[in-house]
Amino acid sequence: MKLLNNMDKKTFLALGVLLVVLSIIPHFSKLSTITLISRIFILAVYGMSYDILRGYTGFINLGHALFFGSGAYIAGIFFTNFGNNLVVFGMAVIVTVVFCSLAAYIMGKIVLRGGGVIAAAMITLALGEIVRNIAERWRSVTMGADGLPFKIPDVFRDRIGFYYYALIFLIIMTVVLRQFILSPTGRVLMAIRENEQRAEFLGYETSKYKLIGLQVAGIASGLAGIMFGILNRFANTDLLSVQQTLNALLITLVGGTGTLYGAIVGSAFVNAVQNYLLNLRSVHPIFERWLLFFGAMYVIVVLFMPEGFVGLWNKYMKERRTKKNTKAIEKGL
Amino acid sequence: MAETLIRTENLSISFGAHKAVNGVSISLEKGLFTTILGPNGAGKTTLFNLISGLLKPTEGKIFFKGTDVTGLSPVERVKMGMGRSFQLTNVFSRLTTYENVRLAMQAHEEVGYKIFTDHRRFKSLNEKTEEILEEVLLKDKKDFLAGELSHGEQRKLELGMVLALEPEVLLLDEPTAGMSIEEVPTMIDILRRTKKKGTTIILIEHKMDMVKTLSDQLIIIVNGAKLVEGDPEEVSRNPEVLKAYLGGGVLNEPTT
Amino acid sequence: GDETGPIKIGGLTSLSGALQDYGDQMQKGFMLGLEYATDGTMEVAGRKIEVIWEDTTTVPEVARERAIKLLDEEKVDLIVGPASSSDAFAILELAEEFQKILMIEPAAADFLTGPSWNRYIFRTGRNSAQDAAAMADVITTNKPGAKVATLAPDSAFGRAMVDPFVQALADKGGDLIQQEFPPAETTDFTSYILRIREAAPDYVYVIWAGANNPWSQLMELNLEQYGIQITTGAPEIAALRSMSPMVGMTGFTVYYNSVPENPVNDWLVENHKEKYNAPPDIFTSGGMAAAIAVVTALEKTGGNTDTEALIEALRGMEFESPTGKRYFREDDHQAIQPLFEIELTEGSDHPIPKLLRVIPAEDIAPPISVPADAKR
Amino acid sequence: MDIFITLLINGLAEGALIFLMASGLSIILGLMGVVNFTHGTLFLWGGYSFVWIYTLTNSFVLGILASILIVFALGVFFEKFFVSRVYGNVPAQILITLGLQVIFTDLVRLFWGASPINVARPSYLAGTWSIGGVTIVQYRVFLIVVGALIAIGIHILLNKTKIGMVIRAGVQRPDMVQALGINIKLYFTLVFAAGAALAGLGGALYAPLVGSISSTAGMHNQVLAFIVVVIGGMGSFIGSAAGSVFLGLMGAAVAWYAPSLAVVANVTLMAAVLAFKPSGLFGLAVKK
Amino acid sequence: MNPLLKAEDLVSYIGLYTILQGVSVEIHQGEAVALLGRNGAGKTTFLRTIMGLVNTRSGSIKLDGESIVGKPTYEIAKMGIGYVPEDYGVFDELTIEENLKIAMWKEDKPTLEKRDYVLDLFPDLKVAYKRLAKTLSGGQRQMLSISRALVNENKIILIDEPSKGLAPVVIERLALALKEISKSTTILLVEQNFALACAVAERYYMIDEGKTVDEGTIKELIEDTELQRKHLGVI
Ligand SMILES: Nc1ncnc2c1ncn2[C@@H]1O[C@H](COP(=O)(O)OP(=O)(O)OP(=O)(O)O)[C@@H](O)[C@H]1O
Ligand SMILES: Nc1ncnc2c1ncn2[C@@H]1O[C@H](COP(=O)(O)OP(=O)(O)OP(=O)(O)O)[C@@H](O)[C@H]1O
Ligand SMILES: [Mg+2]
Ligand SMILES: [Mg+2]
Repeated sequence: MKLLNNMDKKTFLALGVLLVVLSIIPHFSKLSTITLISRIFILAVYGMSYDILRGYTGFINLGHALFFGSGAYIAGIFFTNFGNNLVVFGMAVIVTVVFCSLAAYIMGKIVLRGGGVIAAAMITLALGEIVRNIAERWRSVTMGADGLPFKIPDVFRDRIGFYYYALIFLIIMTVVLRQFILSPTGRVLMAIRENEQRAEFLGYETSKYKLIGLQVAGIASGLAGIMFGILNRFANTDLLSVQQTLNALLITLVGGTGTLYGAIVGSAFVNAVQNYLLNLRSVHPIFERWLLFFGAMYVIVVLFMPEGFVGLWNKYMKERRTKKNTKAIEKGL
Repeated sequence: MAETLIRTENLSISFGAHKAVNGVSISLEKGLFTTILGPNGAGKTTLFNLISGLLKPTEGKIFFKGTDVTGLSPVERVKMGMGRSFQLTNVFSRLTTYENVRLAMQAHEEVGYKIFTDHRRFKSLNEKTEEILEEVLLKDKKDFLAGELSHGEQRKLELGMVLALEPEVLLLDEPTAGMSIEEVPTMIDILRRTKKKGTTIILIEHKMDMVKTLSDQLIIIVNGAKLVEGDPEEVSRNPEVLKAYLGGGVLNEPTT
Repeated sequence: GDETGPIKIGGLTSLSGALQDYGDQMQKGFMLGLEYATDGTMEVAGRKIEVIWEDTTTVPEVARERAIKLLDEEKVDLIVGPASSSDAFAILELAEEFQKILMIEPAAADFLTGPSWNRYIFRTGRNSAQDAAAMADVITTNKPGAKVATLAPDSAFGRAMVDPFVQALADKGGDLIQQEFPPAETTDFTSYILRIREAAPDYVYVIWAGANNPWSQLMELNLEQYGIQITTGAPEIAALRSMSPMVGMTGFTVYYNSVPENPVNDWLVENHKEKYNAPPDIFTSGGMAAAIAVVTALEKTGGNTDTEALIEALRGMEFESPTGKRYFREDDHQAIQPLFEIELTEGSDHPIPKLLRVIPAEDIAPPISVPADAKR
Repeated sequence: MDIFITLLINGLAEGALIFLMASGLSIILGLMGVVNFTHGTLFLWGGYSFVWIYTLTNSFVLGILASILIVFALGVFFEKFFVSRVYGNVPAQILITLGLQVIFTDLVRLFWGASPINVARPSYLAGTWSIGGVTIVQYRVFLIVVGALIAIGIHILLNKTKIGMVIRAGVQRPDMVQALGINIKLYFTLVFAAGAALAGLGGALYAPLVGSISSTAGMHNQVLAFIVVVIGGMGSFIGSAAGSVFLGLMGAAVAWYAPSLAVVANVTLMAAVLAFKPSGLFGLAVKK
Repeated sequence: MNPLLKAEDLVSYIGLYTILQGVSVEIHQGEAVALLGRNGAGKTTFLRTIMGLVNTRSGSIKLDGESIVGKPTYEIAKMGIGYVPEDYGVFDELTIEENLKIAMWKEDKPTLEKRDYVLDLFPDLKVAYKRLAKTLSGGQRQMLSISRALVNENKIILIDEPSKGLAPVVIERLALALKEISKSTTILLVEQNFALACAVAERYYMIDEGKTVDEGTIKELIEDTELQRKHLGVI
């Protein structure tokens, strides 16, 4: 396979080991750990979808959660109204894909008229809020801010089984999104991030490309939303909120923007830290103020790892390479 | 008579009260090398902006290959075969030098909106990119981020990118400003070869010796309007041009 | 589970975030309640009671995750909490899945013991339908056939409080003539209040929680001069503080430390003051009630924590609480309880609710809204 | 007619309040280009500091001064140690300020509790005037006056002194401003802190209006402030002022004529304005 | 006599890259010195290192005998260094007037004399005086950038390729002006326009791959075509 050719043996081996470890973990873990890791997988996809936007097109979407939340709601509404079986699940997936690409299209048409990063951030913030408000008021269907619990197809009910589904979902989405950013279109998106005007003068219709990027991100996010809905068997308007979008931003920044895989690391780190902090409350009363520590994590990440974990790693590798090179030169002299 | 490639008709644009370009009508034949000269602020760059579609004229029309392109977007004009470089360096600063040129190449080759094919699969594209980098003397800098290049190197990159577009008409806005003396001849060489391939070139430049060796015709623009047009030698002896533009020759340019 | 080890109770509530004060009160109340109900031994039928507290952070996903941890890892015998209805909603299903009892306190949304109910759900706290019934009762007792307007935030909370009131008022022969729903964060209530003033009801029922309250604007626009009485459910002490313009108002309350007159409350007030140097509040009383309910049931089963045995014991069970006797209705496991008609009187720190009348539990029992086909 | 006048005055007062809440952000976001999610927290700290000192000393004026000072100090702290590292990097700004927001909001809960704290208006601003059928609340008139004074004062400060100019230049080319001999870091710190202090003042004046302050008040007001700055046009202080008044009046009108839309009116307006005029209603072009 | 500006074995870096690897330059009061070298040689980086905009790893820079390594940029500027950056560095959102004003604040009591002088030197700026700098043409930006360094009393001005983008007449005028200015102010000039460099400077330093590789008088360079070929590739 082409994909494998591009990786060196070491990476391949490491990935293999990781996969094996991940496959056997559920058989040695408690349910809450399994749930936590499943959640990490799903939010990693959500984070990657955000990275496509933020890292590869430079577009800060503060309404990104609307795709994610919609995915969860669509799944919930479908399961509640049409039965909780796999056919309905398939329907929910299709409807989510259509809905997200449509929503992304509309969002793109409104946002991509020019006006800069901050204006785009604010418009998307507003759009996200509008959708959240609609969900909140459409109580007959969404049950408003109380949230919507729902039953899920039996195949997903087993938590260990679902862990594997989530893992497979993550792997598939990683491969697909990686292909996307390595595609010619993905490259153009990077160009647009750097300098939109210049890309136009190379003959790229930047608004079309950005629309494609937004749609891919939206669909990926929506699919992650479905999975998240199934994991929790619950959807509520928080999933559509700015806070939920900011979670994605946090995940990508912790992992490293524009690195794609960063989101996986970021998701693992952020969720693990939060979980750990919540567990610590029985250790010492200071951890009842876990929010203080959680907030401090944001600050520390930005201050000391502005490039995130993956960025830090890349930098370390680069440094090692340059050092090697200089040594080689010195020896040569 | 050769085919007219670019024609402007009474082209004008005003910024408030200031007419930056004022009723310019020019007509450029295919394959010709034209240089536009004029004092600072004469409106040369603005004229380029109008032709390439960055600005919309307040008056007048632009024809490219016989069609009226006045209402078309820059992208559409590029697709018709127009390529331009910028006076203030304008590259993708956080992408590598190689990627900068490759992207230009990809645009030219019209790869299309492929979203799941690896970009590295397009072999011929990669080879051609290497060639261009070689040509503009940036081969050893190909893995540097464009933003890490020195000013002169960025100018070369800028030139490389438009060359990769292989346009029918090439609009170059002071491509050699800030380029070191020893590299200017190489650039002149590149331009010569490009012209030989049949590309129509319009150049804005202040280096007189370079202009004279390259151009088939000169157009002098002063205060937004065309002053004279014609053979390089003749025009550069025109007293008005001497006064408005060239000055008294206090500095002796070293001859090339 | 284990019949000899300690009895494990999971306490799951908001201990951080916006609802942290509710969670905090409930936690204190619950622990005091255990102490009261076990006479300080913290033992039932020879088994120690152990409470493991978890923070939902008022985020439903987190509530779920923490609930799973309690049920799966800590193997608790039952869960009490949470404060947010949304948190509660997200974990209803887990109670069914793990077949453990969820004793809801103080989340108040109707549907928890209504359409979304399952047989593992009990609620010691009152629900919003009981509030609505109490309010309707107070209004129509004072003025039969009264015309009423409501003013509530345009949010799930506001709607959830007003919806049952519509029915409750109609049942008692009142006439709801106007509903106003300002945005929850509004700082300018003028338009809404003016519209109510023009509709000229006898009463305006105000439902508000949050810092940006309408009290002073209600007074500024002189509703009383137009013959409109303002009424509401007196809230917790912190919120009472903002109600000083409302002294003299008649309304109802769920609990205020000096309102109920019974030995349980006397014990609570005394011990709470001793321990925390402050009087207990609404959710403290709720927490205590939940603890008494749990201990009473365990005593009935003789320390048996088997869920079926507990359900058996709890159904229809009567138990003490700081607001008097309550019992779990068989059909929906909702605790039926008395509320209080009060008048706000001058106080040094905040207006003090003064008891006018105990509203009997049966008078304000909410309609049963559990689906007929639900498994009991 | 009475209703019209009542709504007009209330709308104006709301506008003034919104402006007081947003003016700080207008400087920090509009002028300096920092997407500042600590705004709501600074607002809270202003409100709580005010209530704290006001109840302690019984002096309204001292309370206001204290809130300005405390939040100014917080602003200096935030800028010097955190925000100064992330100029020009919007996502990093969002995260670092978000982190500070989480921490400092929780600290508010730690120090003052999560429940609302009550506060009364000072006796000399507590009354109402009745003219015909119109009730005019003195405190609202006070807000209108303070809002106008601040708008004018800061407008003059930004335009007649070098501050505005240096910041505008520094946002674009901090290195060159330095190379021209100006300590741009100091300017940034002080201007950020001044913006913070304005947010604090907003919080301090908000509390007596609604009668209490609570730890959740920050977030909502922050969103409102963002809306105002964006609608008014980034970088235009007067635009923010105009935007605030516009929002205030619109709020009153919507509440009267279409109350069911009140919840979404503000964000919808913002989306609409930006979709058709990305530079905002009154602003210059949005940069970057 | 002490040199006005003295850099010794200067090594500086950006991120992971060490760019200057040993630059030594000595400039005396009242001199005009040209800095020559190929694209990417490190000329700009040298000027930026002096200004404190690039980090120094080792070596020293002394102005009037006082070390300026590690000082904040604004203090270095205030010590009497004027700087014309390569990319103009004009403030787009400010008018020409404001751009000049900002530059003038460096002094406690700025005089308008110098401002009028530059406006006479570059009449284009006078015409556009109240306009935002982003509307200027390429050449006009260069003029503004140069002017900002000339409106003050400076001990030394660092100028990075001033002729770039300027029309021949303007270059001529600039040459004369710099010649005039260099009588009172020391000038360090980076320039690719050999004619301009010759007209202004008396001495030169040659930089290659981040090191000073040669120095001498301009006169020698003009006369020695061999040297020109070696360093500049001309002829
Ligand atoms: N928005 C504007 N308002 C007013 N005048 C403007 C505006 N934009 C550009 N100009 C003026 O229009 C003129 C034309 O500028 P242009 O950039 O075309 O000059 P140019 O011939 O390319 O000069 P150079 O050789 O210096 O690059 C300049 O004098 C410039 O100041
Ligand atoms: N930000 C940066 N990161 C990494 N390398 C850089 C950076 N800036 C410059 N360089 C490298 O430093 C070297 C010197 O650059 P510099 O700009 O000083 O050259 P220069 O002599 O001024 O060239 P020019 O004549 O083209 O302006 C170049 O090789 C360039 O690639
Ligand atoms: Mg130009
Ligand atoms: Mg340079």
